[in-house]
Amino acid sequence: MRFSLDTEQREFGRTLARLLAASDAPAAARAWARGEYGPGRALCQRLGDAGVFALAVPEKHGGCGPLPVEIAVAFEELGHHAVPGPLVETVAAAILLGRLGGVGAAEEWLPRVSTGHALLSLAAPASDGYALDAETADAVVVAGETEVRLWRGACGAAGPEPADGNARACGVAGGQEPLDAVIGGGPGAGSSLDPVRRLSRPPRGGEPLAHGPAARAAVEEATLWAAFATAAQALGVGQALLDRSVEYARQRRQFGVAIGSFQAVKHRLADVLIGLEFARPLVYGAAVALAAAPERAAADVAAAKVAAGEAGYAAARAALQVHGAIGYTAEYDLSLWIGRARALRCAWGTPGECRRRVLTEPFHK
Amino acid sequence: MRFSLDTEQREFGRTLARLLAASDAPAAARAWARGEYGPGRALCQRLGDAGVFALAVPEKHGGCGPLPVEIAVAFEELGHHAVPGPLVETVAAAILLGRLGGVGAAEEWLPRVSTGHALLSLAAPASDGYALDAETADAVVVAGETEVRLWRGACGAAGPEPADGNARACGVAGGQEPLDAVIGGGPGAGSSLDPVRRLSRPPRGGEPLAHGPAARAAVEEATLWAAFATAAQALGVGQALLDRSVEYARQRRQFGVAIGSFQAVKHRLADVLIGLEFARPLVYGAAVALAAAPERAAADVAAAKVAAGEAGYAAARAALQVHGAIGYTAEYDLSLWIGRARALRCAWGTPGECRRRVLTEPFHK
Amino acid sequence: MDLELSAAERGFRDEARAWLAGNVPRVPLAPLDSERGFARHRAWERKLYEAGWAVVSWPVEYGGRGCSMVEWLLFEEEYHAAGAPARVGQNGTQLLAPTLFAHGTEEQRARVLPAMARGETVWAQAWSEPEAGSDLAALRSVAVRTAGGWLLSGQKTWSSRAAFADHAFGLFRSHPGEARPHRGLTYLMFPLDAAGVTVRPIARLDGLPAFAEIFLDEVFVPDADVVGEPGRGWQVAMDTAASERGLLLRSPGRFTAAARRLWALWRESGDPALGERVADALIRARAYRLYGYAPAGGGGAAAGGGAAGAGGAAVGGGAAAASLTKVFWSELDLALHETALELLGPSQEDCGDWAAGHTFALAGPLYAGTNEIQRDIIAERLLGLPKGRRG
Amino acid sequence: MDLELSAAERGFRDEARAWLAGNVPRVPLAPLDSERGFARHRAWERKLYEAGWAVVSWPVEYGGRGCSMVEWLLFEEEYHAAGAPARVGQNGTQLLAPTLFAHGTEEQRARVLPAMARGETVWAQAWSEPEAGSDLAALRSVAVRTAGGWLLSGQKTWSSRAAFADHAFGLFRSHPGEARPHRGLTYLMFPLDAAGVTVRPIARLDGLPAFAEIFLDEVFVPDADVVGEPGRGWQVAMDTAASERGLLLRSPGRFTAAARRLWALWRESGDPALGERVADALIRARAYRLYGYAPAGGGGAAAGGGAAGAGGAAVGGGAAAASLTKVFWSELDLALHETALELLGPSQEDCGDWAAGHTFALAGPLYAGTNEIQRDIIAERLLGLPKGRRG
Repeated sequence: MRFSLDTEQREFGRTLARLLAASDAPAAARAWARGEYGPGRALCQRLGDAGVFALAVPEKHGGCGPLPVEIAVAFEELGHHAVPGPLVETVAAAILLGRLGGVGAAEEWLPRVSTGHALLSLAAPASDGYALDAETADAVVVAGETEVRLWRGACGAAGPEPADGNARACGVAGGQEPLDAVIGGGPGAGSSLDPVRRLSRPPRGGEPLAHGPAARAAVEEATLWAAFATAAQALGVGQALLDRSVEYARQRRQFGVAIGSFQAVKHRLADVLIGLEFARPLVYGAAVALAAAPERAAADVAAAKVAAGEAGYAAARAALQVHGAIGYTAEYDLSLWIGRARALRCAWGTPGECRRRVLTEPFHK
Repeated sequence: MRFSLDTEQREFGRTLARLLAASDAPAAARAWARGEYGPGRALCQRLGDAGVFALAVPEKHGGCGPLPVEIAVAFEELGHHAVPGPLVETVAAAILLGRLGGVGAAEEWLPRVSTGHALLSLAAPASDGYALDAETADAVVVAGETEVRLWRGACGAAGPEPADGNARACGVAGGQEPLDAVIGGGPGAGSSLDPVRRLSRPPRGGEPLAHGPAARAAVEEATLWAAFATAAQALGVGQALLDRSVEYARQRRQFGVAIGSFQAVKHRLADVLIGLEFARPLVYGAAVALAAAPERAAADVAAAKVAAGEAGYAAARAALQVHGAIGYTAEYDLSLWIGRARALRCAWGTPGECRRRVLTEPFHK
Repeated sequence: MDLELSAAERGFRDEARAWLAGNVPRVPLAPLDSERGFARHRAWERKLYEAGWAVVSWPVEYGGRGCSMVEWLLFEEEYHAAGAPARVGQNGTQLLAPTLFAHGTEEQRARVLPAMARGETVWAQAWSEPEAGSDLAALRSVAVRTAGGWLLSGQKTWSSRAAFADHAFGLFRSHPGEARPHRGLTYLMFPLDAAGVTVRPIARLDGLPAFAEIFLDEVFVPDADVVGEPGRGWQVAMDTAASERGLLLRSPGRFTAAARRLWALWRESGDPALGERVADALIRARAYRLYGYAPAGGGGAAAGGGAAGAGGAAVGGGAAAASLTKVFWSELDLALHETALELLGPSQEDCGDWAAGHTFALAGPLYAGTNEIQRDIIAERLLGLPKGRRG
Repeated sequence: MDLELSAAERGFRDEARAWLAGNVPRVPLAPLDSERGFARHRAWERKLYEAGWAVVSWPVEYGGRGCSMVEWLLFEEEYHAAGAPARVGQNGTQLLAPTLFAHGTEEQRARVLPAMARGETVWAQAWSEPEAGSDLAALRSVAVRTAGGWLLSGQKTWSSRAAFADHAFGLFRSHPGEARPHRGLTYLMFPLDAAGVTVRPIARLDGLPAFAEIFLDEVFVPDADVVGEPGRGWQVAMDTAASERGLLLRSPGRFTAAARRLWALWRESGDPALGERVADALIRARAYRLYGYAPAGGGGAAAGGGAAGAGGAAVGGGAAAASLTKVFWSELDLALHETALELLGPSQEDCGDWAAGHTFALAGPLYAGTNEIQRDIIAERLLGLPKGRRG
C-alpha cells in the first residue's frame, strides 16, 4: 500500500501550479464570462502542452490515460486557480469517446483533445441534459440513456481563436440545429450561480456514435469520471477560498484587531480546513478505485463528490462571512471561486444523489 | 387574535415555579432513580393540589380540562424543575380515558388523577409499546392499534406511599401477569439515557376498555397530547439547561477569564437561546390548535415536538460543552436535565416521525 | 390565548388577497438591481400606493392605513404568497421611516414620508465605510459645521440601492475628539444627485449593481435634514439598526411562502432523503410566523422577545431581541435555498428564481450586522455573558 | 498510488480476523467501568496478550509484534468489526507508552511496558485538576523534592479508569516560581494504592464510575518514576496529548464498524429521510479510514496532516494535526449515535449498546482537550491565524 503521491506526481502538480500562477487565470475567467474566450482557450492550450488533457486520452489516440491520480492532481490545481471552461466535460467526453473504441469520432477528436487543441462538452442524463460552455466547445458529446451522439459545436470546425481574443462569430456546422438559448453565465445575467459557466441544451440531431448497452456503460463510466474530476476541482476551489480567507483574516482589522483573532472566525476556518482535509483522501481514494476498476468505483466517487462539493461550498460560505461585503462583489476575485463552489456542489451529481449511491452500493475494499 | 398568556395563566406558571423551587425536585428525581418513589409521589400530590392534573381531566370527572395552554405552562415548569415520574403519560392517559367516555375506568380513575392521588402510565404504538414508570404507576393504559386495555399497576390498589419513602412492596393485582423486566433507569444501569426513567412493556391481558374505530381515534388523540406535553416539557428542560450554563459560564474561569467571555461559548449559548425562543411559539401554537380542533392539530404538534425536542437536546449538548467534565457526572444536578433532554428528544415521536407528519399533512391556518 | 382573526382582520386580509390576485404582474419584473428593473419596481410602488397598500402600517396622513402589527403580518403573508415583486423602497420604509417616526420633526415626516410611500423618492442607506463594516463606530466620513447646515465629506460603501436611488441617509462624524468612537456622530439625509456626490455602482456576485460606493466632497446638507440631535446620531441609528435586522426587514410571510414553494418543489422532484430539510424549512417558517404573532415578538425597536408563553425569562433586551430574529431568518433563508438548489440538481444553474434567491440569501448573514455580531449581542445583552474583546 | 495490501499484510489481517472470530466473547462483557466489568476486561487483555494481539505496534521485546502503521490500522478494523471489547488498558498503551518510548529510560520501559501489555497493571491518567481543565497549565498539585525522589500533594480529577486502576501518571508542579505557567512541571508515575493516595470514584451520566478524583498527601515517588527531565514535564506531556487525541486514540476501524452497524439498522427500520445522515456516517468513516492510510495522516506525535494528494499545503503542524483528527472523529461519533437513537425511536431507551455508545460519544468533544481548544490550535498552528486571548 502506498496511499500518497509519488515524486513525479507531486512535481506535475507543482508544474501546473507554476504555469497557472503565471497565467492570470482569473483574468481569463472574467473574459470568459464576458464571452471572450481567447485568453481561456490560450490557457487551455498551455494546459494541453503540459499534458493535462492527455491524461484522459488513451495511448492509441495520442494520450497517456486515463490516469485518475494525475487527473485529480490536475483538477485540484485547475480549481485552485479558477481556470474557466468545460474542463471536466472535455475529460469525461474524451473518456467516453475512448471507451466507445472504434468510432471515427474518437480518431478525429481525441488527438486534438490530447494536445489541448479541442475542448469538448458533454450533455448526459446526470447533467439533466445540459452541456457546459457548448457555444465555445469544439464538439458536444450528447449522451442519452442508451445512445451517444456528437454535435459539432458552433465552432467545431474552426481553427485557432482569433487574435483579438473575442468570441468567434460561429456558424452552425453541417446543417445542424443551433444551440438552445444559452442560459446562465455572463455578468449581470442575474440568475446564474457562476457567471463564468454557461449551460445550454444541445439540440436534437447530430452524428450518432453508439447505442445500446455498450453506449449505456460508456455513458455511465464517463459520468463517473465527470463526478470525480468535479470533486477534485471542488477541492481545489475550496482550498483557494480557505487560503484567501486566512490571508484576509490576518490583515483585515475591525474593533482594533485583526479579525482572524476572533474565535468565531478561527473556528469557522478551522472547520473549513477539517472539511477539506477529510475530503481529500476520499478524492484520491476514488482515483485509486477508478484506476483499479471503474465498475466498482461508484460509491467511492460518490463519496468524494459529496464530501469535496460540500467542503468547497462550506469554504465559500466561510469566505463570504470572513470577507464581509467585499466578498459578495463581482469585482473582487474571490467571487470567481465562490461562484464555482456554488455550481460544482450540484454539478455531475447532487449531494443527495451521491448519498443515495453510497447507501445502495457499498464501498469496495 | 391574542397569542400570549393571560394574567391568570402567567400567575399559574409563577405559582408552580414557586412550588417547585421550594420542593427540591432534583432530590426527588434522584430518589426516584434509586427506586424510592416517596418524595416524587409527594411532589406529584402537591402538583395535583395545585391543579396540574385536573387540566387533563374533563369537568364531569372532577377536572377542568383539557386545557392545552395551561398544560403547556405546567409542563414547561415541570421540565424546568426536573420533576420525575410519568407526568406526560398521566395527562395523556387521562385524556384517553376521558375521550372514551362512558367506561367505568374513567369514573374510577379520573377523579383520583385529577387530585394527584393517582399516576397513570401509557403504552401505545407511538411509544413502541413501552410504558414509563409502570412499576410505580397506579394503572397503565395499554393502547394497541385498535383496542385499549387497562393494566392495574403493581401498586394500583395501594394507598399513599409508605412514610419511609421507599418503593412499596407491590403485589400483582387481580391475578394479572407481572411487568416485563424493567429496562433502563437507575444509576449504574449503564444503558439508560435518563436514569430517572424506567421503561417496561406491560404484559398481555388486563381489563379491556374499548376497541374499534372509537378506540383508535382516542389513542391517536392521546398520542397527540403526549407529544404535545413532551414538547412543552423539553422546552422547560432546555431553558433550565441554558440558565445553568449561562450561570456557570459567568463564574468558571480558565485562562484567567470567565469562560463566558470566549466567543465560542457565547455563540453556542446564543444559538441555544435562538432554538428555544423559536420553539416556544410552536409549542403554544400547538396548544391553540389542540384547543381549537385536535383532529387538525397533528402538524402543529409534530412541529412543536421536533423543534422543542431538538432545542432541548441542543441545550444539553451546549451545557455539556460549557461545563466540561463536571457536566458529565451523575452527581452534579445538571445531569438530571441532560438525561431528560436526551430521552425526550425521541419520546412520543422521533424528530423523523414528526418531520414526516409535517410533510404529509399541512398546517391548518 | 388564540390565533383567531377578528372580522376586521379577515376583511383586511381578504381585501389584500383579492387586490394582489388582480394586480401582481404575471411576468416577473426585471431584476430590482438593474436600471430597467429599478424603474419597473418604482412603478409598482406607485401602483401599491394608489391602492393603499404601499405602507399599510403607517398613519393615514402619510399614506398608510394605520394597520396593527397583526394586519401588517397578514398583508406580508398575502404579499409573498402572491409572489409579488421585491420592494424597492424598503431601505426608506423600513429603516429611515421608523427613525423619522421616533426622532424626526413633523416637518421632516411631512416632507419625506409621502414621497417615499409613493415611490417618488427611493432611499439608499449609507452606513458602512471601507474601514467601518462590522465595526460601525470606526467610521470616518465627516460632517463639518457651516452656515445653516453641514458639509459632508468622505466615502460610504456597500450602500444598497444607491446605484439607482434618489436620496440616502447615514451617519457622519460631526464632533471629532470625543473619547468614545460612537459619540459625536450625526444622522443626516442627503440627495444622491447633490453637488459633490459621486456614486460608483458595485456589482454583486451575479453582476448586478446591488450596491454602490458613495464619495462625498463637501456636500451641503441643510439643518432641516439632520435627524435627531446633532452629535447623537449613534442612538438614533441604533434604533434603525434594530428595525433593519428584525422582523420588519424580513417578514415571516416571506419565508412561509418560500417554504411552501420548496415543499411543492420537493413533492414534484422529491428525493425522500431531502424531506428532512424540507420539513425543517416548513417548521422554521411556521415558528417565525407564530413568533411574529406573539405581541412581544413584534419587530423593530419595540421587540421584547418572542416568548408566547412562560419561561422566556431570558428575553427582555428590547432592540437586542431583533438579533435573535436576524440570525434565525438569515439561516432559514440560506438553508431553504440550498435545499432548493439541491432538489433542482444540475439544472440549478437554469432556475432563475431559486438561484437568484440563493444569491440574495448568501448575503443575509452579512448585512444588517454580521451574524457573528448578532450572536455577541444575544450573548451579552440577552444572556448577560461578560463582554469579550470586541468593541 | 494504491491501496493494495501486500501478501504479508493480507496474511496479518486474515490471522487477526480468524483469531477474533474464534475468541471475541459472544455475550458482551459487563461495562468496563464497573468493578466486575473491569476485571473481565482485564482478563480479556491478558487473553489478547497471550495470543500476541495486545499491543501489535510495540516492539517484540515489550510484548508487541513490531507492526507497521498500516498493520495496526488493519488490526483495529478487524477488532472493531468483530465487536470485540473496549480496551481497559488504553490510557497506558496509547498515552503513557508513547511517552515512555519517546522520553522514558530503558529501565522504565522494561519495568512498565510488559506488565501493561499483559493487563497486569492498568493505568489511569491524572491530568486535570479542579481549576485546571482546558487550561491545563494552571495546575497546582505539587511535587516537592525529597531524598531519592518526590513527594506529591494535591488533587487530580476526571481521572479516567482511576476507580479501578493500579497506577496513574500525571503532571506536577515541581519548580514553583517559574515565569510561565507551563514551566517547572514534572511528569511522574505513581501507584494508586500508595500511602497518601485517596481515590474517590465519580459517576458518569449513566451512573458508572468512569472516572475519579485522586487526592494526594505527600505521596513518595522515587526518581525512577520521573518520566523525562524534572521540570520539563510540559513538553513530555504535550507529546502524549497529541497521541491522546489523534488517530491512535480512536482508530478509524472503530467508526467504520459503527457506520456499518448504523447502515444495517437503517436498512432494517429505515426512515428514508434519515438516509442522508446514515450516508454521511458511512462517508465520513470512509474518509477517516483513508486519511489514516495516508502516510502523513498517521496518528500521534508524528502526524503531519492527512493530505494524500496535492494542495494540502496548509497542514504541516506536526502534533497540531492531531487536533484535526480529534474534532473530526468526536463529531462523527456523536452524529452517528444521534442518528442511531433516532432510528430506534422510543425504544432508544432500551437499546443497550447504542445508548451506551451515545453516552460515551457525548464526552468526545470534551476530553483530550475540548473541541474549542482544538479549533483554536488548528486556526493558530495550522492556518497561522493570530493568537487570541486564550493562554
